[in-house]
Amino acid sequence: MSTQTRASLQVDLAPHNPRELILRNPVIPASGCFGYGQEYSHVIDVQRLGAFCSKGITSQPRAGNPMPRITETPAGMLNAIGLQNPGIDAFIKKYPPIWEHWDVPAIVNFSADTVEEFAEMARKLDDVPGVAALEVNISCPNIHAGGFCFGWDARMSADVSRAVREATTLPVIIKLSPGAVDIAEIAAAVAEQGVDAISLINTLVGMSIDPVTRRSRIANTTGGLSGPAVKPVAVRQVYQVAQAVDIPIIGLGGIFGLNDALEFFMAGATAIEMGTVCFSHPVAPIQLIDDLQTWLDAQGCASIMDIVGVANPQFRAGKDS
Amino acid sequence: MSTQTRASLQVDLAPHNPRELILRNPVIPASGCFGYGQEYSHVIDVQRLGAFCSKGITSQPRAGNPMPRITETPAGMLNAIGLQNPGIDAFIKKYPPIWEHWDVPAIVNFSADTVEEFAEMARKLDDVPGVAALEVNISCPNIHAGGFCFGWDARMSADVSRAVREATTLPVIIKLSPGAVDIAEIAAAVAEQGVDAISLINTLVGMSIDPVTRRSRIANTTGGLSGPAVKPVAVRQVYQVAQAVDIPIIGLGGIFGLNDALEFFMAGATAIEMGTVCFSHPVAPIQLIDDLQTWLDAQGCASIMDIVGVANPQFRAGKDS
Amino acid sequence: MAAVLGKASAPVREWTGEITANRTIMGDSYLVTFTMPEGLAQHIEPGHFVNVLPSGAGSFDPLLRRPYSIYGIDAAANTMTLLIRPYGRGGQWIVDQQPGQSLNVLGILGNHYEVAPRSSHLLMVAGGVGAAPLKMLSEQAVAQGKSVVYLLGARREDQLLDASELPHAVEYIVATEDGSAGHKGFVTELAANYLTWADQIFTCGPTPMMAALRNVILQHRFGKGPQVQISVERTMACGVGACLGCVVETKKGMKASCVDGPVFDMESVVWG
Amino acid sequence: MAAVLGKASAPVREWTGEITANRTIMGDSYLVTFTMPEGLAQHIEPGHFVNVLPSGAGSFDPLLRRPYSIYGIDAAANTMTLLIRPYGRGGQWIVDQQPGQSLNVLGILGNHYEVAPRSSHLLMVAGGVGAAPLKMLSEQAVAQGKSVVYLLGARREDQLLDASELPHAVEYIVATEDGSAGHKGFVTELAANYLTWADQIFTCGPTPMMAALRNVILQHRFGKGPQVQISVERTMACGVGACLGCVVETKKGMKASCVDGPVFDMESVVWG
Ligand SMILES: Cc1cc2nc3c(=O)[nH]c(=O)nc-3n(C[C@H](O)[C@H](O)[C@H](O)COP(=O)(O)OP(=O)(O)OC[C@H]3O[C@@H](n4cnc5c(N)ncnc54)[C@H](O)[C@@H]3O)c2cc1C
Ligand SMILES: Cc1cc2nc3c(=O)[nH]c(=O)nc-3n(C[C@H](O)[C@H](O)[C@H](O)COP(=O)(O)OP(=O)(O)OC[C@H]3O[C@@H](n4cnc5c(N)ncnc54)[C@H](O)[C@@H]3O)c2cc1C
Ligand SMILES: Cc1cc2nc3c(=O)[nH]c(=O)nc-3n(C[C@H](O)[C@H](O)[C@H](O)COP(=O)(O)O)c2cc1C
Ligand SMILES: Cc1cc2nc3c(=O)[nH]c(=O)nc-3n(C[C@H](O)[C@H](O)[C@H](O)COP(=O)(O)O)c2cc1C
Ligand code: FES
Ligand code: FES
Repeated sequence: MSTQTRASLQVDLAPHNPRELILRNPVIPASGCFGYGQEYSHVIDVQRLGAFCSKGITSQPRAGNPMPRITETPAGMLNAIGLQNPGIDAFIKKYPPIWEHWDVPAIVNFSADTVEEFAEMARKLDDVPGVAALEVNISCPNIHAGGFCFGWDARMSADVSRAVREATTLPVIIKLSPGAVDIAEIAAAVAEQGVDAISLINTLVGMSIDPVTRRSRIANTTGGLSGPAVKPVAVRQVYQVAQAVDIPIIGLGGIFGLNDALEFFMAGATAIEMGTVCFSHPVAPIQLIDDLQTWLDAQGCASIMDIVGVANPQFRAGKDS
Repeated sequence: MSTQTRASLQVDLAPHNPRELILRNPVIPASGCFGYGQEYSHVIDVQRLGAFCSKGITSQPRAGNPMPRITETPAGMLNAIGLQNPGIDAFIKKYPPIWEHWDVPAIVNFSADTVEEFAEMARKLDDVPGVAALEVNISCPNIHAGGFCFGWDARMSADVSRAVREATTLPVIIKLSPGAVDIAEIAAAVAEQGVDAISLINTLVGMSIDPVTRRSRIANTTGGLSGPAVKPVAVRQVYQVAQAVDIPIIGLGGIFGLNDALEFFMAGATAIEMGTVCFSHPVAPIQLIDDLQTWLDAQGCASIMDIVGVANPQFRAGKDS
Repeated sequence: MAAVLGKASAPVREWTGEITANRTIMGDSYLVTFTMPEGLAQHIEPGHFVNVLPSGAGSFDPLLRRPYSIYGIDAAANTMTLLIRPYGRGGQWIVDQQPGQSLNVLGILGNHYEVAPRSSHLLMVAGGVGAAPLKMLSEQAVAQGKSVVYLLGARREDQLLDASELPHAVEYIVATEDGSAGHKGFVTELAANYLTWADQIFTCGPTPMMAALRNVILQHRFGKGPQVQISVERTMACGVGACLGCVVETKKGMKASCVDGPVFDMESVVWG
Repeated sequence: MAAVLGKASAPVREWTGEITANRTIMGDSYLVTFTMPEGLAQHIEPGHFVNVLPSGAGSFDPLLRRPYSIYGIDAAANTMTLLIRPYGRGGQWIVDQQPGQSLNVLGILGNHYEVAPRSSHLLMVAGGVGAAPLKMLSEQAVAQGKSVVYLLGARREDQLLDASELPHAVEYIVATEDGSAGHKGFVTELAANYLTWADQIFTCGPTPMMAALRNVILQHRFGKGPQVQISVERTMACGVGACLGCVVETKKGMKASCVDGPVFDMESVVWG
């Protein structure tokens, strides 16, 4: 069965927020893999994207980790960039004024060391023209909890979510860490705080040792594992979270092409992000928009929403929208 | 610098146990990937191995999960065999009597639903000729804890370890699950119970969806992720555990060849297991023994122990032996 | 008459074969020929398969070997030929390799078809690349003076096996779904005509095809009827009975299709 | 005189190039030539690099592109040549591709060497495959009537660039570690002789070689001395400044070597 009209790729990632996060398509380059949007603007037509996530920022400028920062692993890579960024104030002066004139919504990814700092950053970003939404990276250590990662604990994840929710009326996406034992529990605790959406997964903690130097291949010892290697973990976690929350999910982790993205949509994601693939195939996000359109049309779908969660019998995410 | 004599590959995996687990080399095919040792005996010279781990057994016979049980993922695979096995009693009758006549030590891998069942199985295996050691798989759900995996919780992991330790004088290896938030905490809790060694990692929980059928590619929905894809996670966890315990560690997860194995030794493993690689390259374990010998000789090492933990500044595992 | 077929018993080696020929066949498939170690040829029987690594040295992706039935061997040249339809990235990598390049092969794997000495009329029912093991079986049977009817089903004419691939003595009859050659419809519809003629039936193809064949046979069956041997297709990892990833439910419990099969007596299998 | 060199500004495209030639050079390396899209050639300057995908369609391993300097272009044929020494599995895959097969390429990337209009004496100091960008630079400089001394260091004679690869006008002097050709020792030892002669120095090679060159220059330096441009080598992921995986610490902070480099003024870099 095929239809005359083309399937709609539009998705709504903040159905309950008056400030809205409606994307014309569900394809979003992921934080840390797309710079501040400009780096790829002479390689692809950035304006065609559903949105993009900017490199994670912090309240103070950071020089990042020593080199080497990246290494390749089987079907994946490790990175320990160390959140090199100019700090929120310099960031606000430099990038959003450019984005203001862009068609594509910019989602600002940020992280902090304390709950208060998260709230303060959200407050600063609340009114900045050119910022469409916030993505809150909770895969960072809580300095009040001895370096234990916020995202591994339901209460700490909820604390950050609540603080950010109260500090801004912008659409808020909480980005979960895959290191949690029970990702559905974390997601439920986060969703209860009234945030608009959840994204997952961030990188897994990994390590690679060079037998010649007998040292880690990453100066920071451990790094974050991303790429196709982690896709099965990511699909599983999206599937589990989609049974636990009713807000939209943005799925990511190793998406390189159409079939990968379909796995995430069918598991329950309303949109997807693409990280590592940007390095191997910068054109992949644009290609995916086209491939999704063709595939949905061929399947006779009226909308991308027709396939969201179809592989997930207890699917709830986004169902109320 | 090179030496005349050849480096020793011998390792001691139970330095405090009178029943001993001294292997002539540190290469061990992993549980579930080497059947009961016989399947590969006409493909490679099984007797040359340091040891082998047999397919996980349970107290009752199990038919296993419905098909499909396996699927390929980027540089990895998912499996949900469902512990198909004849049950401990039939197992004891059938396999150990064969192994009794073998040179290579057989390590019996098993799992259970309750702490008592773990103890009972260990007791049954304690005196069986042909059984050299036990590997206790705690990556299985505790039916008294609502399906929560034993291996994700330090107290539950310690409970199983203590019960097995008390039930047998055989060398006991506890096989950790990588799903724990803090693997070092689990390892420390396990080591305190007086077990002889720790092995890690078991598989990560993953999922893969077929866009055509719109269903999981695994009948059991989720499966265990193994192979090169998981190696960075495994190396990192071995590295962390080697700082937390002083008993020997057996490292595994994605080891295909020499350089992979060296990563684990340098992170702190005294021996390694090889799982998924057996499917792609059945000769890989034998090849690794030869490659290790050549490499250690070229490096002028007296023993494999010379490189154990060299990449790990806070290395402790096996240090007291 | 669910006879128990033999278990895998041929020697298993991992070897690097050099490709000596690679040509297209059946429209979208390939005949890939490569060298094998001395001493294996005499152990190879129709129905045996090998597991081919679908990536080069230095790559871990795709990771798992792909099983392919043996299409033919040349004992003099010490080469083996596989008939490969690339469904996905592993098969595609294999058929992309050119003469002079190499393949890493694990084999000989599995059990094999068994022709009873007193059977003289053999019916082959093949679907698509299921043609492969039955081609070798037909050659052997004809050489032993048996009568062979070889039925092959495909979607279109260009996906059929060229008649020149089979021995002259074989009666080769085809069916295509679009009617572009032979019977228009399914190959199983042709089979009905030979059920009383055949002493044994050998089949290989997609599971729905074999299930359909079974229905045809059950409908027409009188008395004991011919014994039917099927070659099942399961996703495999090890190929030697070690992983239990490829099991088939039989009336005698779960069997590993790589060592207790791939050839089973049709009636020994539990049909879903 | 730490001059600020330009940032990456050439157009960046992802394209599939067809390999037109692949031959060995310098003992263990390869010159791989492949097609490029129309309209790129005129933007290519010496020092520019491209990122080549080291695996075929259908494989995710190896995953990350490998950066290679442009060795030469043929604007008429619209082809580009890279000089590749395969250190590991990615490089090996690339050099294993044969004419007719294809490469997925991302470029043109990075900034480039800059020859000041009033410089007339140019010294090139190359180590190993660092020869690549300086070969293109030498060609351009000779064409502009500049005098070029090209120093190359290698381990053994067979790892040197054949003189025929360079324009005749270039004064080509070599050093080998084992003394099998030219000066016995390091190329940096030869450089000392040309420090007063040179208006500008251009270097590319292993980091220790460039550090040694810097020591030689610092020791001999009088007055302002020649400006030195180095091409640094960092592990890269994106090649376009998006990942911050390839940074170099400079006196003006962390710079991405893929867009603020790979060519830096030697004195702008913080030496460890
Ligand atoms: C004992 C045995 C013998 C076999 N003999 C042959 C043979 O002689 N010739 C031959 O071409 N194949 C044969 N096969 C099938 C062959 O093993 C698979 O087609 C192959 O493993 C698929 O690998 P791929 O990389 O091409 O596709 P994959 O990347 O593994 O799969 C890609 C997609 O194609 C689908 N797919 C995979 N295999 C098939 C299939 N067989 N039919 C329909 N869809 C499929 C998958 O579900 C997946 O969606 C045999 C299988 C077994 C178990
Ligand atoms: C801007 C730039 C330009 C370059 N131009 C060239 C060029 O023109 N020709 C060329 O051959 N190379 C060049 N390189 C280096 C090239 O990118 C690497 O050699 C390549 O990425 C290694 O890939 P591989 O798959 O061969 O080895 P990998 O599998 O990535 O590495 C295998 C092993 O070799 C070591 N290794 C990797 N690269 C090097 C190296 N360069 N030197 C010594 N050891 C190494 C690694 O540490 C690792 O242990 C350039 C690099 C950069 C950043
Ligand atoms: C180099 C690099 C830098 C990253 N930086 C960030 C970051 O600043 N903030 C963040 O939330 N995630 C960051 N990530 C994680 C990605 O956004 C993404 O969650 C992860 O890589 C998994 O997706 P992928 O497999 O598609 O890359 C980074 C990933 C990479 C590879
Ligand atoms: C098919 C299969 C079956 C397995 N069965 C078991 C098992 O019964 N018991 C167990 O402890 N681990 C089992 N494992 C896990 C492996 O022993 C090993 O921990 C894991 O696969 C990681 O190692 P690898 O990447 O080398 O395969 C199994 C793994 C696979 C792939
Ligand atoms: S493929 Fe492993 S048991 Fe059959
Ligand atoms: S390689 Fe990504 S910033 Fe340079």
